[in-house]
Amino acid sequence: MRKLEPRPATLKDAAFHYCAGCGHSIAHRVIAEVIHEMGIADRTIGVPPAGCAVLAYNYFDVDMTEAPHGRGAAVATGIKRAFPEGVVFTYQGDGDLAAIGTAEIIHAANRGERITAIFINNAVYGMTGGQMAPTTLLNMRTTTSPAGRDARREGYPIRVCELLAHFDGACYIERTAVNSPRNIRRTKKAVRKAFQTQIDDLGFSLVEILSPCPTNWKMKPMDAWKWIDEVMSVQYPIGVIKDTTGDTSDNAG
Amino acid sequence: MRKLEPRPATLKDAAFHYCAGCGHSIAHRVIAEVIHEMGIADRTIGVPPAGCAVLAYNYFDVDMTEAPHGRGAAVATGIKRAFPEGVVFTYQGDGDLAAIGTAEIIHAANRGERITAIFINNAVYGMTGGQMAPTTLLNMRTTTSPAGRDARREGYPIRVCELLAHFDGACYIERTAVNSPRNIRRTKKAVRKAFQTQIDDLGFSLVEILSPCPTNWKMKPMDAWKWIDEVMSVQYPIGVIKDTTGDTSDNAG
Amino acid sequence: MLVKTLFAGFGGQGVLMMGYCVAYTAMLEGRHVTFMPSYGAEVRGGTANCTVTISTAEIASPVASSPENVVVMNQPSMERFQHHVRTGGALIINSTMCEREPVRKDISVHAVPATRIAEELGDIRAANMVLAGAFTRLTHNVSLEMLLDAVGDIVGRKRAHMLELNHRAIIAGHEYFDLKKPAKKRKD
Amino acid sequence: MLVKTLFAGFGGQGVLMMGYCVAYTAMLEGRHVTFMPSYGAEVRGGTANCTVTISTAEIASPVASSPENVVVMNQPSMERFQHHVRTGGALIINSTMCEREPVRKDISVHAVPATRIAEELGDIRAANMVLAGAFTRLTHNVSLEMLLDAVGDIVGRKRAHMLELNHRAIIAGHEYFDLKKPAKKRKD
Amino acid sequence: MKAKERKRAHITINAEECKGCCACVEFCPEKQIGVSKKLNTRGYFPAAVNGVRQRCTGCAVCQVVCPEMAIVVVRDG
Amino acid sequence: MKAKERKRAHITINAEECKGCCACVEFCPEKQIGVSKKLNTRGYFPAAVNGVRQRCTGCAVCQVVCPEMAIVVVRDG
Amino acid sequence: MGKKQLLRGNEAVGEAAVRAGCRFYFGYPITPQNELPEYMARRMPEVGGTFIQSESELSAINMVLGASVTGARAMTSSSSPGISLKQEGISFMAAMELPGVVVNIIRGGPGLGNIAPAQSDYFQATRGGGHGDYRTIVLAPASVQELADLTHDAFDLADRYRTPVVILADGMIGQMMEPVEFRKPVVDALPEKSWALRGARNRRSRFIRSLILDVDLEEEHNWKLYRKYQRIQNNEVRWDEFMTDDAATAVVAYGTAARIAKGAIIRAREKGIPAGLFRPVTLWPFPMKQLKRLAERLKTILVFEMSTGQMLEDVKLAVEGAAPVEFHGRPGGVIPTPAEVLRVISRVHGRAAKAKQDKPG
Amino acid sequence: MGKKQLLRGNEAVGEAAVRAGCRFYFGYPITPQNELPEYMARRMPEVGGTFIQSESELSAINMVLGASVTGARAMTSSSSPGISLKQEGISFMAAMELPGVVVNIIRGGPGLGNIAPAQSDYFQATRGGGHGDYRTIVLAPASVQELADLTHDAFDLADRYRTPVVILADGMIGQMMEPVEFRKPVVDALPEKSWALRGARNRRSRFIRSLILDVDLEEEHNWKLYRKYQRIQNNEVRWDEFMTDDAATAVVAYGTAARIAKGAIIRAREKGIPAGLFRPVTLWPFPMKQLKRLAERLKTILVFEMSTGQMLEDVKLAVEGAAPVEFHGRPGGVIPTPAEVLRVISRVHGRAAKAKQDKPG
Ligand SMILES: Cc1ncc(C[n+]2csc(CCOP(=O)(O)OP(=O)(O)O)c2C)c(N)n1
Ligand SMILES: Cc1ncc(C[n+]2csc(CCOP(=O)(O)OP(=O)(O)O)c2C)c(N)n1
Ligand code: SF4
Ligand code: SF4
Ligand code: SF4
Ligand code: SF4
Ligand code: SF4
Ligand code: SF4
Ligand SMILES: [Mg+2]
Ligand SMILES: [Mg+2]
Repeated sequence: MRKLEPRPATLKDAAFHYCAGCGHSIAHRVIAEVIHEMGIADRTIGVPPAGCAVLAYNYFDVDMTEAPHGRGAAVATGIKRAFPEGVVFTYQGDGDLAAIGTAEIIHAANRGERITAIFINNAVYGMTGGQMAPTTLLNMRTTTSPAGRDARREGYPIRVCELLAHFDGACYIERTAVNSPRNIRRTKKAVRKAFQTQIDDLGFSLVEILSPCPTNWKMKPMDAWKWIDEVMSVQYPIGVIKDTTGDTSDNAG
Repeated sequence: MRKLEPRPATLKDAAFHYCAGCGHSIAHRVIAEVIHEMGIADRTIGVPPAGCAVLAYNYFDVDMTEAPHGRGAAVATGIKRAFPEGVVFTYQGDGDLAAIGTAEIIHAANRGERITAIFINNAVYGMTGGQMAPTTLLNMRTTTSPAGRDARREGYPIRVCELLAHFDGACYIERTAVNSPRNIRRTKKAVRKAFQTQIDDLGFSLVEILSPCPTNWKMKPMDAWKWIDEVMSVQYPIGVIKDTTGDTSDNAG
Repeated sequence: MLVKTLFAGFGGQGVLMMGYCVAYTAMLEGRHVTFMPSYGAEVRGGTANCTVTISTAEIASPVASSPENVVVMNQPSMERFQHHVRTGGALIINSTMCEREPVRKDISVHAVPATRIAEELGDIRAANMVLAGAFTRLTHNVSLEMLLDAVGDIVGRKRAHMLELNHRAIIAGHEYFDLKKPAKKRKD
Repeated sequence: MLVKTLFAGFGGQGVLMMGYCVAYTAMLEGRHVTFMPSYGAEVRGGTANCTVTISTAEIASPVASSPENVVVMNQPSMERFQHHVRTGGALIINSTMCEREPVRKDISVHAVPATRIAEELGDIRAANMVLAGAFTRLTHNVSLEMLLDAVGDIVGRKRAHMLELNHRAIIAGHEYFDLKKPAKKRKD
Repeated sequence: MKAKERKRAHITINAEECKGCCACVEFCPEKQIGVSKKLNTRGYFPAAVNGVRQRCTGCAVCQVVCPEMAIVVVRDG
Repeated sequence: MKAKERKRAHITINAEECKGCCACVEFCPEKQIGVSKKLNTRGYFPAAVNGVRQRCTGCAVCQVVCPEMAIVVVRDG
Repeated sequence: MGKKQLLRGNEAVGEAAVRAGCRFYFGYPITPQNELPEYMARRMPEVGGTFIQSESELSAINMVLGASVTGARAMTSSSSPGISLKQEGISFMAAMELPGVVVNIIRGGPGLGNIAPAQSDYFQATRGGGHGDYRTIVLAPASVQELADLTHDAFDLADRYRTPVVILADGMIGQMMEPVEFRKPVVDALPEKSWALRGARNRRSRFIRSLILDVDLEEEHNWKLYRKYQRIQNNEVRWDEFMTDDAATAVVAYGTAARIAKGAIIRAREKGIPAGLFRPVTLWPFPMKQLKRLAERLKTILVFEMSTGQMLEDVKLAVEGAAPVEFHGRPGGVIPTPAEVLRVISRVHGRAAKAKQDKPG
Repeated sequence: MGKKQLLRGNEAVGEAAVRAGCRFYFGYPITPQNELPEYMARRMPEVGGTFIQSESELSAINMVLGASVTGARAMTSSSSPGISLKQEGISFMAAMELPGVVVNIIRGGPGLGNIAPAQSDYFQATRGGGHGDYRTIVLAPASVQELADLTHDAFDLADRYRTPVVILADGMIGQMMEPVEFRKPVVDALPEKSWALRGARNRRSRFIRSLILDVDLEEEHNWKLYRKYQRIQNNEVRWDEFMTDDAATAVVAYGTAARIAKGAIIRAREKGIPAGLFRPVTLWPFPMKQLKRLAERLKTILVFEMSTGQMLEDVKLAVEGAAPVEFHGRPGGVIPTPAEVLRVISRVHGRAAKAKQDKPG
């Protein structure tokens, strides 16, 4: 008889405060598994965002520090430059990274900072109650786009991976999702590769994770998970967007 | 006998304070000529930057308002939304637009704000005395990259036009220069088309102008002008980068 | 006279709407009233609560550490908030969703099978209105008639079906205690 | 004793270096000294100036609205700054670059063809050092010997050629007034 | 492989940690999991193993998708 | 066209506004412009028309490139 | 006179702004003020106005600046950390003499803090958290009704004095619902703004700027602003007193703290303690003279804030030693109770009475 | 003891920081402090440190925050508008109890203002321009030598109290060159920081945060910070007095204004006016008791600032009416002259003397 322990050692023994079916929970576990399996828990520093994952330090059993909303990439830059042996990752929502933190993530990517950004794209501001995010799809209703996002008024959904791929300092960029066993496994591989990119001193890495927010999408969890396949990943195609690591063996996901 | 008046009516009768051979002077004149020729002086509002052109309101004979460093695109957004009949342009340096103002210009472009950004790329912070800009070329020495810009430490020169072309709200984007009669004429056409794009309510437009800064490049003016052809425009190729106006007749420059 | 009531339950049970209707009623009655929702990270947990304060004079604080009345729509809220009720105060319970009994003995406890009643009326989402009706009956804090009026304003008289359902739920809640013998330690 | 001197000229004429050398000399002499460059948007205009204050006591302010001495390297600076010289003060002029005469009559004016002398020494960029030499001779504000020492520190003794040029320029400036009859209203 | 997967296993679901998202229900290839009719104390209808006899292969898909780590797979073999 | 360009014109340079950048010198197709040996009051060596007799075509290139708008082209024809 | 509506504070701000002629709202989400941008997102399209959820608070304040330049009435809102990000923009607007309304629904700080009500941004609001010699008018409502009223006034004051106006409330007032009546008439036509930029049509072009390189002119501009601020201090001070006529002890408190204190004072009176309330409504200009005048009649002053003591300094500056000043503070998002404040009043009053006994005459 | 060097203020900061063990500088250009980042760009690579010209001031302060989290000594610098942009980050660092040094070389404001020296960011620095109940230590040098010394001390203070320290100077001190001697020993080993994050090796993981959702815990954190600030007020006040022993009139001034005032006071003494100088070196904690003590011996106090009057409030709070307080201000970048200040001293002193005459005994 062999129990498969679902909780990696790098996760504290605390129940997640996230909503039912929320992708943050799965993303947390996947990252924790990678940290555990890579044996880097004792040199990892995480930078959680302002966002639903603001309390991520209650879950990850590694050193963590807060950053002001959107400034994760700058904080991580400071950490990494002062502690180059460390493995430094930011964990950022779409509001955090693609709205208020636009300049920070772009310039960190352009400098090729040896950090890894885990970018949770749930197409809304989760924590503050479902406002429009830069990644909100066209016609999607949110509390601040009550008539549905209108390109003319509110602009277009931003493809962060493709945008950051533009920068020479960005080395490894992949988009995944956490809405199916296959995508979850793919996410894990991507996170591992992103960390490895950093450890190998190659440049900036980012994994965008399409992540369900059933609460603010006003869907049942499984409808939200399906919506990622059916709608969201059309705007945000899953796959490796950029890889200049030289190692492309894992890219099939 | 016919005098060709060099000073368009939309320029005040004041000598420029710019250094000898500086591109700002030419850019100013070209923009003023376009405003004059299009007959829009009475509904144009300009937003000069913090930068060498901070005093641009001393030259342009149209309504102008200051913006905090880097926030031109946000200020212009406020103006244009409140005064949609207006023709609103920002005039921004590379520090202003591509460093501190990164988020503002990106989101204005993404929203497709009906404004025109005139982006003066001189690869340095002119006003503050020649520090590195996001557009500084690799190996170029500046006061804050005294050993020459090193990609590992300071990141890569950012191609603003190509970056902004990524956004669906950006409608017309062209890169020109003001270092030769031909390029100056091309710049004029580009500025006119950018304004027209705005007037036709098509979306965001931007003209990047490669502009000599002999003082901080530590070159004689004509060497600086040549350097644009020989070095700078290799990194920043001149041409139409994006045009979804439907009107491509002028694109040859 | 100043009376505070805390309404609590899972998110989605219409707790805030219940409190809002009561507060709105008090406004129609010309009284001073405040409605204070709990807000914050708790929302993630799926519970919600709000405090309604009704008074004949200006209200100093819209929050309550020990309200006169507590209305709870489920077991976890009952467990937590029974301890907040002021001694001698009233605890109104949606008994369909509460298995255990409250432990407090120094307050009056009123159990209403609100969810079941609502189900019988055709929509379990009306359980909150059943409790609101019971609340008027038990506390006399606001009048039944005005509550019916208030809900008319709030739901909108055009949505006749919804309105009718809500009205019936309120009346059912109100009348529940007429059909039933008084609760232990019941007081008006 | 507190003496302020303003040095002015086009950017590129080495005005700031001239002031810096004088200030450095004063430091070596163990005096209180401040060196205040003009900074700001003016730089675009291509002119530069700085103020050196040398004193036996603490210096209250490093700026000067009416300095004792003004050293100007060109015509526009002369036009502008002659008016700043304190009555009875000294105006030292690079006469090669100044066509007109100053209008002030209540100050002593000393003309040195600094650019021409520097040219004769082989490098017009040494004009500033000629003036620095003249400055020591005319004001006795700092000593010639210490100035030579200071320039040694600043230019670096390894750059022998540069240093020698500068030394020769300083001495030429210093000696210029020995060869020449005293300026009108000259005072030590 | 197929044979191996078919070998006996079972799962336990922590009904108090479960939030009833139904991911396990949705993705279990053997349709082993359903939803309980009883609310848990946090107000969710938790997942529950279907019926009495399990045909669980121990594939752990349920565990992979469970956001709450509420499922433990026990491979009996 | 060529013939037309050849027609007589001349330019005037405002020596006080000129900053001596030499753009006109560089780009005048007829090499009509040189640099003065006399500093102007702002400290620049201004541009000056070469020699006595001008062979200016009035093409206005100098005017287009002059950052200071210090050149006025006068077409004599 | 409208009819009463039961409105959340944040929504009351929005509706009052619309009624005051505000047609441009730019903001970024942050708890506990989200209902305001959300209200504006629904409401602005109805009245032909513009709502933009900007990419950051920084952008928002600069969009306000831009809209204001054209003469429009514009506003932004946020809560503490987001307001810190607006300080540069506010300083620019003050310098450029641009009207505009900035709402701060304060939460617990410093840093991320929490989302509970607090009053710890008093210094930032009243001293100018931005750089340079400037002040902003700061209005501090104590109820949703007053929040609505002051929002309307904020636009008028901003236009009258060409200066940004800050509404300083807290999470409680923002989140709470109370009956509100919109008493002020709807503004149809905005005041004429001869300085606004809408294109140089039939007039010479002009510009608006804060850069004044000439130090003498910049000094002049600073003193010009200073004189304006003095005018505001002379004309726009607002405050409220409750039972101060015969009070021996006065609580000085604003906003939420003031309404809690009022509850405590009523109970204190019932217990025979002659307590009263002095409530500044404008935090800047602070009612200096008014408080001084009152202090001269008092035995003690109790400053009560939901912070570790910020308005305290203004009270001391006002009172100038005329009465002893005591302090009770509850920072961090705690909502104190009237009962607690009553205890403090009793203690402070008791001490003052005893002191008097000890030194008779 | 090093030998004297003729250094520009901005460069002296840089070298002093390096000697104090600072190996991380993050900043963004702005006049009049550009020579500091430029110095660091050259110097940091020489000592194995890091210089980053960040994309903005906001990023810079957050990079400092990040480096500080690891236990490193880090600094940033800017001038007025750029400092406004750092307020959110400073509030976070205060809340997270992270050391760090922020240099503000003030220029004329508000808004873009100009690049001339000013003292108009006093409020922002001493009251916390950011949100929440926090303070930063504020050091105000009056010479390049003192600027170097205080820079060194700033790092020690920041580490000792785990709090950001602000160096508040102005364009004159930043731009001016004076002889400097680096007197403090070079720091080779940084103080042990048991709280720093460098990976959970042989210990449990931990985190640093400012979010404290529980209001009671957040209140506790606020009072904890408050007690720390009181400790700083008790232990770290610095000030300087000149000729105050027998003074009837004291000028209270800091930084550049103080050195100008000193010149004026020397001349006043020559004219027989018994004037002295009280110069706060720490603006926060302000030398309250020390000034009060002095005030009790004085006829008048003249507050002299290169602003429209900000420290003035602290002086009034300190003096508590013990002596009349007069003010002379020169905002906007004007550098006043000793002669001008002398005139004001004479006038103020004359008035006080006359007042005494009028009311003899
Ligand atoms: C400066 C600042 N502005 C705003 C906020 C409020 N805020 C907290 S999280 C958040 C956005 C959350 O959205 P996202 O980043 O997409 O994360 P999610 O919750 O969706 O995972 C906002 C606006 C803040 N804390 N600080
Ligand atoms: C918030 C803020 N930070 C910094 C500055 C200082 N500053 C003024 S202009 C400028 C950059 C100038 O460079 P660029 O934008 O490239 O314009 P250029 O002068 O080269 O035309 C900077 C950093 C400022 N005014 N405000
Ligand atoms: S609000 Fe959305 S993102 Fe936040 S915890 Fe709930 S489901 Fe997840
Ligand atoms: S510094 Fe450069 S950009 Fe600025 S005016 Fe001079 S040449 Fe032009
Ligand atoms: S292990 Fe596989 S078969 Fe067994 S319950 Fe889980 S998903 Fe179903
Ligand atoms: S996946 Fe986990 S949380 Fe979701 S229903 Fe299954 S056991 Fe419950
Ligand atoms: S008009 Fe043409 S030919 Fe004549 S001077 Fe100018 S460039 Fe030369
Ligand atoms: S182009 Fe204009 S500024 Fe340049 S040298 Fe010729 S005339 Fe002078
Ligand atoms: Mg999100
Ligand atoms: Mg530039």
